[in-house]
Amino acid sequence: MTGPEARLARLRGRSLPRSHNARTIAALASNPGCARRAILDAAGADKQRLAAYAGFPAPFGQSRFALARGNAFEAQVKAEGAAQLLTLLRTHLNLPIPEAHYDDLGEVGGNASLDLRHARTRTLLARAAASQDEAGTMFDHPLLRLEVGGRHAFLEPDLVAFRLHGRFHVIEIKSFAVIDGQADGDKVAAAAIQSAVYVLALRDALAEQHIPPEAVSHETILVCPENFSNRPVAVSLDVRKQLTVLRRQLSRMARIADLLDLLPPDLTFDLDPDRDGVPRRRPAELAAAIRQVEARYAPECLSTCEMCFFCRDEARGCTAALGRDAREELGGVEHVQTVLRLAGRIDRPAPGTDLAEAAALLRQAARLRAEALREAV
Amino acid sequence: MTSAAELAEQATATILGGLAGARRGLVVDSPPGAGKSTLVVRAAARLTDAGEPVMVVAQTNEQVDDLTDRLAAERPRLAIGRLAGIEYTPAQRVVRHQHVTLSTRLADLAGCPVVLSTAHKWATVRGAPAWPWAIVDEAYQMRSDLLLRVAGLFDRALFVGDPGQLDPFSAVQTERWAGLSWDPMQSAVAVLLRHNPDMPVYTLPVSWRLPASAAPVVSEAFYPFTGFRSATGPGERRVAFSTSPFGRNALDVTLETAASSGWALYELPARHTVRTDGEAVAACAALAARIVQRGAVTHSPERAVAGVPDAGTRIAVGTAHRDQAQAIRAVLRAGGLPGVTVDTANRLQGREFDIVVVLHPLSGRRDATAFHLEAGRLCVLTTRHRHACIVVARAGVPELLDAHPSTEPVHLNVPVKFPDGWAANQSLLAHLSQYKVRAA
Amino acid sequence: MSTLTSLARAMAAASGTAQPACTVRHVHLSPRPLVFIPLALAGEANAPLAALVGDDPGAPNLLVVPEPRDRDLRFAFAADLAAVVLRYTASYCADQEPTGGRDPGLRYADAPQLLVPNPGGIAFTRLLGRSTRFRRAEGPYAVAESVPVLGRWLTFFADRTESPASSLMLAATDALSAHWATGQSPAEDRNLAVLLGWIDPPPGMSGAQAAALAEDPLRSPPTGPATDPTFDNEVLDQRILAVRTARLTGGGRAYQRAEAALTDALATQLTPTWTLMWRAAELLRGLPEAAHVRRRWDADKDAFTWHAGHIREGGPPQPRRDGAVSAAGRLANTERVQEMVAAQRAFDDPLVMAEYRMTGEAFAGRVAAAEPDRVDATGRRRVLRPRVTVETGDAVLAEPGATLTSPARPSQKARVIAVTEANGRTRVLLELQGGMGRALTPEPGSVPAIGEPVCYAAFGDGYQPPPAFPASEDTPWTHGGPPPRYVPADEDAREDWS
Amino acid sequence: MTEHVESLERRIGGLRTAVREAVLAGDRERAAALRRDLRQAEQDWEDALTQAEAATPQEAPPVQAVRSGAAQPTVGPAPRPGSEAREPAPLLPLREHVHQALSLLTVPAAPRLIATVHEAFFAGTFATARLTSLKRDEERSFRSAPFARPYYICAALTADLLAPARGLLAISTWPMERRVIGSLSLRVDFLTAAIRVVEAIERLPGPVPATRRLLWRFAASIPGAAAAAAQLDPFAVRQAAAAELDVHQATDQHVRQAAAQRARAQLDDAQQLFGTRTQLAPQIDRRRGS
Repeated sequence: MTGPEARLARLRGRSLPRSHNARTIAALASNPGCARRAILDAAGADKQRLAAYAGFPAPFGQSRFALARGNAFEAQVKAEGAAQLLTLLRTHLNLPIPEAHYDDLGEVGGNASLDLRHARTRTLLARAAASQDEAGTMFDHPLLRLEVGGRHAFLEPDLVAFRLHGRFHVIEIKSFAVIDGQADGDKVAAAAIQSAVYVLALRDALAEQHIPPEAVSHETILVCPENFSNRPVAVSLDVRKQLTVLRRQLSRMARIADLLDLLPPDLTFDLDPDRDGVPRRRPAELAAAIRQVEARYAPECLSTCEMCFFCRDEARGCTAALGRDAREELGGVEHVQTVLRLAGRIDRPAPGTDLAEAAALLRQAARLRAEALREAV
Repeated sequence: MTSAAELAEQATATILGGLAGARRGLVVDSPPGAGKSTLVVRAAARLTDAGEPVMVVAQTNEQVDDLTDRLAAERPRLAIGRLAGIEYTPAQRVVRHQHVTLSTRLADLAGCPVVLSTAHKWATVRGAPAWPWAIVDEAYQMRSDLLLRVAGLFDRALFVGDPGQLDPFSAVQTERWAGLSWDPMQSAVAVLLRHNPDMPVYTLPVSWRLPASAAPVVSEAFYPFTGFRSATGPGERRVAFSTSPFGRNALDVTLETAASSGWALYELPARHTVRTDGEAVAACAALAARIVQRGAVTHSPERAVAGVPDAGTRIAVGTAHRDQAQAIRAVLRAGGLPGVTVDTANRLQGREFDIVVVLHPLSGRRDATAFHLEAGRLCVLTTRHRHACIVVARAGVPELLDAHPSTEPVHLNVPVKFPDGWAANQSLLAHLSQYKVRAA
Repeated sequence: MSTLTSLARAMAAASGTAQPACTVRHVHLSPRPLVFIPLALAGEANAPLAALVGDDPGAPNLLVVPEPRDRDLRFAFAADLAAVVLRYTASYCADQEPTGGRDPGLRYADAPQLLVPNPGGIAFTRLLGRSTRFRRAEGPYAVAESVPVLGRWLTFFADRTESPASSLMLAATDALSAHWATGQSPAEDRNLAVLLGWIDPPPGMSGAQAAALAEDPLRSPPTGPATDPTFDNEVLDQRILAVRTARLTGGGRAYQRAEAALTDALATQLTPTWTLMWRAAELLRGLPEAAHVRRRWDADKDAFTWHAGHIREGGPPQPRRDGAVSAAGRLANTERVQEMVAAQRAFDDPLVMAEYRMTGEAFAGRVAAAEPDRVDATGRRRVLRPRVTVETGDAVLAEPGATLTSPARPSQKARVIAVTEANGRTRVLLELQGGMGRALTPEPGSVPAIGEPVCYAAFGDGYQPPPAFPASEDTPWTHGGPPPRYVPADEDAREDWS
Repeated sequence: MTEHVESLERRIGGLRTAVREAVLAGDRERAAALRRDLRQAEQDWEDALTQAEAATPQEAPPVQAVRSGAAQPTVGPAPRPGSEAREPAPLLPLREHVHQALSLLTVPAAPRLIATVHEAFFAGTFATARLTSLKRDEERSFRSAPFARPYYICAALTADLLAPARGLLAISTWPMERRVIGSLSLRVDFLTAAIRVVEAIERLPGPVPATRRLLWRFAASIPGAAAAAAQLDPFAVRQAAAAELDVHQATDQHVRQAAAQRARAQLDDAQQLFGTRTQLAPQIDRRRGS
């Protein structure tokens, strides 16, 4: 291994690489400006572990009940050859009755090896796309592959449906409820961009067999519990926007190499584990290493990135930590202290210099605020 | 290949022909400067000729007056009613026509086979017999809930509008209605088509305003599904300068670039700035002023005499925010150029100039917001010109776009809006980058 | 958010204590609010787990669903909650007072007020309302009579939160962060414990320190409806399981023991928030009430009175989604109210007005010149049109012809005649109309005197009439035509809740 | 006694907090260790209390309950109250119950369906988890003494690779055609099962709510079977199922017969019952996507 690959491996150190998955790929769109996240993900570093070891464990965990609910719901709609799902598809894609095939790609001959499953997925999907007779309708947990920054990531959509004379549809099964036709906008957004990742991967897989991208519909299908029941309902998601964004962000993965060049050659996030895997590296030292890669912290990270508390601590005293709007309204001044010095006329930048306009803005704000408070008492 | 004029004429003929057989009516998408008003006037004339009374609905008094004036000119013998609110001050171009009756009460206009007014005024009309026909202008800027208030007044309607421009806007939370086919935040056309999917939609294929240099770019960025072409061919619209510069400073290079290619990107050094970026403001004003100083003369085949932008009345500066517009206006006033129009995208909608200077909504920003990314905003700003468009921006806008997190919530059963502002910005910038001039 | 509040945030971040964002309280605060703290089971649409509810700080009612996935127990919970909520709302359906306005009638003299910790609490309330209001007391899947009524009240409260003028239901975090600026982001302000840490730190601690401590879910459990995952995984799971098993193996003492253990566990998660909620109410009460709050609360009383009557007279429950007409009407109304409230807040609160002075939509200064007795004789009849010149250091957006209003004289309109700038200061010449009495000489004090500090804004707090919409049965073809009338269907009542 | 209980309770409380601290700090090892202590403490506490309550014999000691629960959290719907759920009578071993259910269905089925069918028709629930181990026991028993038993609970085989199909149980005495699974077979078997359930219901003396719930599960996924749970008519369900069955049966039969022939020709006795496994070079561990 040489080049970026080797470099990333060195950064990751001795821990197992966490390969990209739909969620991490989707995350490319959630804060694409953040070099730290880009590098850590590209290196396949375990952000959760690093953050915790550096003393800033991520604030979010997964509740057992949520997991249970998720698994139970997927199991339910897929039970008996995905009987419930089939019913939905029949109405939703007006799937003809004979189209009731179900292929389990979750394992191959009792073997769950990824390469084996991937190979089989490709064969079955290609056959379905090529042949005119019934050659598969529902493919349960197909295993796809997508190239992300030069590395292959294995991706596992919940289900891919194929309609005769029609196209492939990515199906995403989520356990959040659709109530009176609406669902949590953020959860849907997450589902949509994940589905888009699968659409890309599926199109890649078929492209290898010279099947045009149109064979995979940009209308993906979201299956959720309806209202307060366990009854599944299907909704179409048009993921064209998400596809544009993803394509763009994936194409920018190449810049990882440039980002790497900016880092000290000996930089690593290795935890220096001893024989029993107990880390020996000094947390402060790891933290210092992480700080070498620039972050772009915004409060939005608090719900999306495992590193958020680390970065927030680093951003303390920066206007960015107060939120994007606040920073904007403070004239884009970087540091809280500077803001106050400008507002309090302690710093008086010369006209025409960078901070002059911000200074004027802040001075006026300070003046008005003081006046108003005086008036109030 | 058929000429632009023929293309346009065919389209108009089809549309006017379609009026007769229309069950509920029809929708006409019109790209910038594609003769929307002409169509409205001709349709009104055609219907009244056929003895069908028509109510014409526009969004602002300005627009209503324009249409009234043009219709009055087109049909000198037609009794035209201009319905107006109490606070309305009659426009000269309306009152000069003797056959136009002006009143605040519809009853006074009983004799008029055609009555024009703003949507808001129409919404106050009660208990009048239904009009067989309505013509709704700027229908994409009209909000669904306003249409709801006037739709009871007519049986059939011709909806005309520009789908690429700014969407209706509200300052309040509207998730509550997300996904409803009658979501009041949609445009009038959107709600109409969701309930009448079989209603025919036509497109005007030719922009009379935009030059050949702009049509393809704009069409690709903002009208990806319904393309259009320009009436004039390459090079037919020219800008010349009656004086030549002394040195070659960046301003003049920018002007030359714009004159020769129809586009220019005047790029200021990268810097995050406050919303009203002094340098950018100065640059916009300077460019506008320079155009006037250099005595820009615009030639276009369809105009006999070359348009001379006297004191810059044919020049406009467009911004995203009011305070930006105000700052630029102040500088130009101080510089003795009150003639140059300076306004925000919202206010420039539907207006036309020879040369337009645009302060890019994303210039100098750290973060893009939905407001600054909105495709409609950029579309309005970059489609007001007949000859050339000069965009002023700080370097770093592409990076800003790439760093923009796309995490807006997604609502179910809401048709995806195209073009996406993010994508549209990318594509327009890609084009502009070829005409980049760095500020000295 | 505005530059001023952001500056306040910056100051808070630097000083470590929250800064005032308002000088007066812009929400009504009931002397006896009903505090409602719901907890939901993770991963479910709307599975109540427990709630702490009550109008007496000393006597909270703890309601628990020992088996959150059990439909029957959920409805039992709803019935328990109904008992508390309906008793509370009923207590306001006694004394009446005459309504002001054009059509005088009677309304209840006061209205109930629901306090939840955060916006999540409002969302939960809305869903609980949705999942119960269509139920029926008879027929298949019958529920207690009180359950559908509860559903309609909860829906009513949740809907009112969409009106910027209403205080019938408040989320503590929203109310607090509207009045105090912390040194953190608005996103982080949504954690009540943290927010209160900033605003009201324990003695000997800075707000920042208190907030940091409050982020530890073990020290201060999440204020709901979501629970802390480690609590779910390490405590709740076993406790619920114990209850379930005890039930299968025939209940008895083991069941009681298990249920008690579960209740204790949930209490540990709820009681800290209970204290926070009453502290929040206290802090808000500490602020002087803004002038317009009472008027807005009267509107809330009208709404409450109307809804109580609607239920009493057996009106239908709120529909699942708004129809075309009601949606448009609601939007128009919300927009109107929002504008009105914004203006009222500015007129009531110099700190809010300062935000408009920042943007140039308002300016304050002193009267530099005045012609109080100026009479305009150009028209048919002579009219009193005093002119004043205001000098200000603020930015002025207003252009000649614009009409302005002053908080000091809201009934008086001021038309801008001229705006001139001289060495950094702006002089605005205004012509005044109205609010000066009938005579051709102004009543004393009705025209600002020279030297008087004045403030003029481009907006007034006047009342705009609501736009007219067609009746729902006249919905035009453009909007799908008249909707079908609502008839309660068995399906509604039957809808699973699992 | 009581102070012993109280000290235990204090210890439990302390341990719980400690565990959550460890989890929050991302220290998985410590969390695991603390959890072990916690479970022990909880059990001591339960024991202490049950001793205290030894006077009440009718009550099954909840100790088991908590321990088994702690071992693996249950996934899926909780038993409804009032459904007089009880472990199957000890006189019949589990395999007999499975045999009963499968014989009713006459097609390979997944543990959950088997359990539901059994609960509906033969009253008595069992944890589906126990069924997975059952297949292993059966295979062991067969390999040690082939055909010693009249029947074995065995696997269904995938038509293509003749490997055990994920999560399906079958009966060894069934013809191979019935035990191989092509891409249409799950649908065909689902419809067949529906018909069998209808027949079983018709054999019942009177209506049993549990069986109707089961039937609805099928009907809801068969076109034209029933509009709503309310108007559920067994006869209509049978008609609908049969109708769709006609569409698939031929195609499915074709695949199954071919596969069955291959199986009989290629596989030894044990493999015919429990399938073959595709052997592979050991893969380096890669975490799964999605």
